[in-house]
Amino acid sequence: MITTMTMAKALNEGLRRAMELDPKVLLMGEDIGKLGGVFRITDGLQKDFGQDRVIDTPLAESAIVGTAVGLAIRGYRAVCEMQFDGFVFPAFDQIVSQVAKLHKRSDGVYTMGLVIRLPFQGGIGAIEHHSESPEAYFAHTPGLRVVSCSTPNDAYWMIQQAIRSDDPIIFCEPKSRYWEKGEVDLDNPPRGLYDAVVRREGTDVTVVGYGSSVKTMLRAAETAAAEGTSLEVIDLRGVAPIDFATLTASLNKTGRLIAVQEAPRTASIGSEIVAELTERCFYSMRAPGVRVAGYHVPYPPARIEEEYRPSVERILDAVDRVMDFEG
Amino acid sequence: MITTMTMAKALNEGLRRAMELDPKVLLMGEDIGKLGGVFRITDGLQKDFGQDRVIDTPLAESAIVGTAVGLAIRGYRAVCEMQFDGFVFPAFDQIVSQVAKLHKRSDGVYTMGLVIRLPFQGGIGAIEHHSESPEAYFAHTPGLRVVSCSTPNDAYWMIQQAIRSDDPIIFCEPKSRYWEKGEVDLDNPPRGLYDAVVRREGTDVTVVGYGSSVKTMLRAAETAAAEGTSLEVIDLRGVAPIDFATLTASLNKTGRLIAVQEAPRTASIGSEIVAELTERCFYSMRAPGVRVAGYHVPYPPARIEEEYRPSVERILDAVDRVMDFEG
Amino acid sequence: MIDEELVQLLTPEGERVTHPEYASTLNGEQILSMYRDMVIVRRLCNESTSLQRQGQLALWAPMQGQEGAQIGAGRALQPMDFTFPTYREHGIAWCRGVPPENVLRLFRAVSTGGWDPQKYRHHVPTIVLGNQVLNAVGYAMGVQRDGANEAVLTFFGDGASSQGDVLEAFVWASSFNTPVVFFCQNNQFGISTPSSTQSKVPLFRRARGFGFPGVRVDGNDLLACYEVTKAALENARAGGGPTMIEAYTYRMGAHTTSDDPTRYRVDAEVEVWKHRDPIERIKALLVREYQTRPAAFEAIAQEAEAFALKLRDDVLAMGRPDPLSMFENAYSETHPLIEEGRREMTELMAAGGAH
Amino acid sequence: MIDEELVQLLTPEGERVTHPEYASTLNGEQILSMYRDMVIVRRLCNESTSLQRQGQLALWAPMQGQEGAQIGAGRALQPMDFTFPTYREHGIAWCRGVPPENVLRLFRAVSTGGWDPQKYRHHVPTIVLGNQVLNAVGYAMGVQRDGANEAVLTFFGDGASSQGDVLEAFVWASSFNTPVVFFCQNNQFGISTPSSTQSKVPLFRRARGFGFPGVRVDGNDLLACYEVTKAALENARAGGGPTMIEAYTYRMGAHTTSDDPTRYRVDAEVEVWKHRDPIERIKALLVREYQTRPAAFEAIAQEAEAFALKLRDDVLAMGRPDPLSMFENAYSETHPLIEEGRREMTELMAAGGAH
Ligand SMILES: Cc1ncc(C[n+]2csc(CCOP(=O)(O)OP(=O)(O)O)c2C)c(N)n1
Ligand SMILES: Cc1ncc(C[n+]2csc(CCOP(=O)(O)OP(=O)(O)O)c2C)c(N)n1
Ligand SMILES: [Mg+2]
Ligand SMILES: [Mg+2]
Repeated sequence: MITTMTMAKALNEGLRRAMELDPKVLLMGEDIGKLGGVFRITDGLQKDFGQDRVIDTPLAESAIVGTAVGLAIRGYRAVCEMQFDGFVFPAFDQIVSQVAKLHKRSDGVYTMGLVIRLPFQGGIGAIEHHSESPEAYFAHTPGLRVVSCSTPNDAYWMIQQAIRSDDPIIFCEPKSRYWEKGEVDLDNPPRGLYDAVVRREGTDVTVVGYGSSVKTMLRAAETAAAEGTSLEVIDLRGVAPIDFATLTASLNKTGRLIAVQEAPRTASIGSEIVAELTERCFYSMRAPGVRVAGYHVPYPPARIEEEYRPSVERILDAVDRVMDFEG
Repeated sequence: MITTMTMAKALNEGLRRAMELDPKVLLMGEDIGKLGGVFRITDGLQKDFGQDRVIDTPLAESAIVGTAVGLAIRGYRAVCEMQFDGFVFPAFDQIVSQVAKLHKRSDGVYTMGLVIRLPFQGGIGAIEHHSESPEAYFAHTPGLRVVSCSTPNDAYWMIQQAIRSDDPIIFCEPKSRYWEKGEVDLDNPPRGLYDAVVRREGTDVTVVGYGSSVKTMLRAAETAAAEGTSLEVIDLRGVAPIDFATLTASLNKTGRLIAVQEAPRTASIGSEIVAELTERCFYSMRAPGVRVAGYHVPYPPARIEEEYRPSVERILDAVDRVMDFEG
Repeated sequence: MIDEELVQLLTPEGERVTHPEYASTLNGEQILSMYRDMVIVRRLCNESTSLQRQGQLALWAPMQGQEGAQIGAGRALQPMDFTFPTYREHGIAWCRGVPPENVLRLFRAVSTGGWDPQKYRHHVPTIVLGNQVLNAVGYAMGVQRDGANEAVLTFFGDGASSQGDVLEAFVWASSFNTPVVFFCQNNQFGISTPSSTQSKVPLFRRARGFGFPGVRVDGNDLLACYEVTKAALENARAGGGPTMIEAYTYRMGAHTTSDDPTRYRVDAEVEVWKHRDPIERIKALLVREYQTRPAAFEAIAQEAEAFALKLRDDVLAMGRPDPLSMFENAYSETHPLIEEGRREMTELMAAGGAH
Repeated sequence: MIDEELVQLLTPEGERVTHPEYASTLNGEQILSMYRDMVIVRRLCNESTSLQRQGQLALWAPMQGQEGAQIGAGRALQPMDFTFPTYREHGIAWCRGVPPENVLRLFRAVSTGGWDPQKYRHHVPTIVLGNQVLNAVGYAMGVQRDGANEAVLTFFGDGASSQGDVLEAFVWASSFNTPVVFFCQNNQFGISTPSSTQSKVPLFRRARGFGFPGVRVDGNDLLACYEVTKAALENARAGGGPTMIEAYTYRMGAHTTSDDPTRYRVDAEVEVWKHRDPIERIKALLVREYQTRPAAFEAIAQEAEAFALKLRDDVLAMGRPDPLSMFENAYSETHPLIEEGRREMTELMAAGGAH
């Protein structure tokens, strides 16, 4: 069955389905029960699955993740909601020191099949600490996996795939897209959890990003097309590991690369994409890979956040640079 | 005056000098007073400067950094010792949310002139959590700066420069080099805190790294020289920001780049160096930049750590790859 | 609300009660002036809520119901003391002299701070729950080292009381005997989370286990909040170390303008607390004991209206910041990525709409 | 050591004392068997220290002096209970049936774990102070959800008691009434940091402020440690929620083999505590009350020697791990960087010494 819904609703339905299929799946977080979460992603789930499976926790992120680890040891699959990206940092120690390492430290006896849901990126006019893009911290950490959805259909399926995975997954949800609608195919999962997907085919420049950037890249591609440049837009989906096969195929065709992200540029996903693809496609490249990223400043007040986030303008500016490149 | 001492002693002397020059400088950390720190970096300082300036703290890293922030607001300059790299993570939230942002949030009223000393990298045969390389997390975070020393002379001067800086600095000390001796010029600071330095000149390949890797790179350069390949070895010193001018000059000469680090490769300092230099030196490059890094696994048990850390062998293997590159 | 452990100097009806340890030291003039503060900060909250509804603010965190706690605590401060607020201490900001429109800069999303924290001796708002409590203890360690006769007052909520940072701050304050007062406004809720999720026993009891006193005060009783805070600050300045104050109160409004409290609490409860309104309580006292005339109240109400009008004007006058300002004060010293970003943005703005 | 708050069932001289709440339930045979455990784990510690001195271990964290606390607590467990240790709970590992040589794998730096934690129902050692305490509470939440008649026992030190994770664990255990027992061995030191830096008041008092009972027990009194732990575990299994136990003891040796305790404590103090040796105390009781013969002690001593010899052999037999093993179990599912790393290392090994 194909039906239309928002990404928020798709996540809600995906969580519901996962809970129906596996009684070991639990949800944990601040205000996720009665309130249904500040974004209502868990709306109605406590009513239907009870307080023991949809757990309104005390306000302490280290404890949310730290107890999820214990629950994983006991055979449960906890899906932890961080209320906002900026509030994952109190849990950073548990994530890096325990979540990422316990499968190894137990010689494979424990599986850390837990998911940390992270409403991330900006664009909703929020006050500070509510618009961060911390994915690079997690991608850099061996033992973790990171994914991001950009459509309701992916949201519905990827959250279920993430919950089924025996590895710990940081699940990044582009909060500015929560209320956008799209078709969801309730019967057929689209593809593997880490597979990148070409959202628009093109021949001149490979433009790759994830989460909220996907829509911005598609808009840029439209304008660029009107101006005579053909962009191939790739939605990364798997942020760690990255599906380099799909990217390589595209870059070998276009010879030009732009990596887009809201996170700051230094030591980021964009750095990784450019560095790795340059190694893989050196002789195909007609210009160096270029990154369009958040500036190297604390996330600014929301009134000027659109100047901070990669915009259509900034992507097109990068397109000009790679198209006109002379060295 | 030029004198010979270990890096540990040089740091100790640098701290002592900083405390003598500025009564607002305080040291804080676990076991740094009576014990002088587990690496004895602060040996004797509590005796000479008292318990109010060399503070033995309760065992809580978030509190060490969180109170250092308050001390900075009050006009003090706290130098916080994290006992080992793996124990900085409980403080991660305070570092990312407060240390990195308060200068901005106070519209420049506060200066966050604090230093977080981090004995980092492996190679001392320690048990787990004692050999981590977390520098990329901090380099990725706007508002922070990251440096690393590789010689006693740099240790002596850089710690003083870092303490004098009005910006917060993550000061990474390669613990495996603490006991190696070198000359320290007590009168003349060598150069700017973030300036990269060419440790060995060469013509074929630029090899860049920091901390403990510098010595490994120099060893590799010797072997390579014997085999007829000339490596230019650059000690980064400034990990964030990176001195790209020095790197660019070298790469434009050699045309080949190897970035070396113990940290895992994904979204790392090495990724940043390769991505940025490829953009800056595209047409000079005869081969894609290559990274020699820790593998994407939790730091292994120490008995096999030398297979994890970038070795002379692995650097030379990378040299072969960039020298023989055919695309 | 009969609770032996609760310090109260005034009943909800505005009648005085005695307490073995605390006596009210305020005269009628002072009480009237604090009444005025309460009315004005409530008006500030109402106006800000409308401003948000009209799209002029990105968000607002109202504090109606907590005026007794905040004006009580805020007026107990000495000028040289330093305060560390959350995002909801508008009453404290008022007492510290922060220009009220500056308080709204964060919520208008034109700033991530809002005022000069050194000038007003009032730290910028901290949103990450609990962070500021450790910062406050550190500041107090500085006060100690300076040998200054100052105290530090830091705020957090019942929800934040579960955060490791707050609890570590208790350890440190006790260990170093710092001149800090922990002021916890237990307004009964995190967002939707009731305070019973954070603790099965009254929060103030925690302090004792860390080695310093905890006091529970009726947070809707201005007089009690004032005296309890004043005593704790004096004790801190005198070298007596930390105190934790739990001000037992109620958030009459929503958590923020994004919140829908009907999802997690019943009207009847809100009604009960309306009868404990901290402002009405003081008004009753002023009428009964100091024969304050309607005209005096009327004058304050008019002042509050004028205040609100000016606030509105000031807020509407706050323009969009220059996007280039994001590069200012990211660092104290020069940084190549800041220079580069500034250059890039300037060029983009100059090229503006090339596509 | 006369302390009303301290539960003691045996004096340092091995004489029984009564306590209003706890009575010893152990018979002579059981006590002798626990004496044997204590002797063996002490021997394990001595042997491990020599192994380290001889370069066979990278590090060792000795626990001499804490045998009473650990064997007391460890023997109070039921088989299905689950334990969460730090890096120093060698006595608990012994009681859980972990093969002793496995305990040394971490310290020989051939593993970052050491044993199958599900098989022995004993978590792998946690080095990051306090992390495991939250993990234990989560496990206990799972026990609750399973409706299982099991309890969780988690360990931490006086130093770790200051970490946010431990304190958040108190909040959660109370909030969810989880079947967890917090066993804090106050051995008087972090590394060099005296426990007075972590708290000015006895640590066990913290629990009360979080809403559950705290008990201080003489950690060098095997009988008391056993009874107090047993009662707390039973209470937890019966749905009574968490208890914190502070076992007041003393680390007779160094923090680890890297440590030099002469820098921060005086010999006299160590001497005092030698007279409170938990093993001697039980020996005195056995002799006095159960007429245990020298031959029995001699047999145990010999067993411990044989044990140490075997331990040494087992440790020396532990080869260097295959470097390729670092790629195993980094992830549960396939990962391209793992495949790549394995391939690269295999090639490097094959090329071995090309330069
Ligand atoms: C570390 C962290 N986690 C989550 C949040 C999101 N959040 C903002 S306010 C709030 C509730 C706080 O409750 P309380 O401490 O009682 O203060 P109150 O809002 O009632 O004044 C939450 C969960 C946050 N700001 N910081
Ligand atoms: C988060 C963290 N910070 C610092 C350390 C370094 N460290 C290891 S053991 C120790 C002392 C711990 O003392 P305590 O908790 O009393 O346990 P004990 O060693 O006495 O058994 C320290 C500081 C660590 N392991 N983890
Ligand atoms: Mg509250
Ligand atoms: Mg201890």
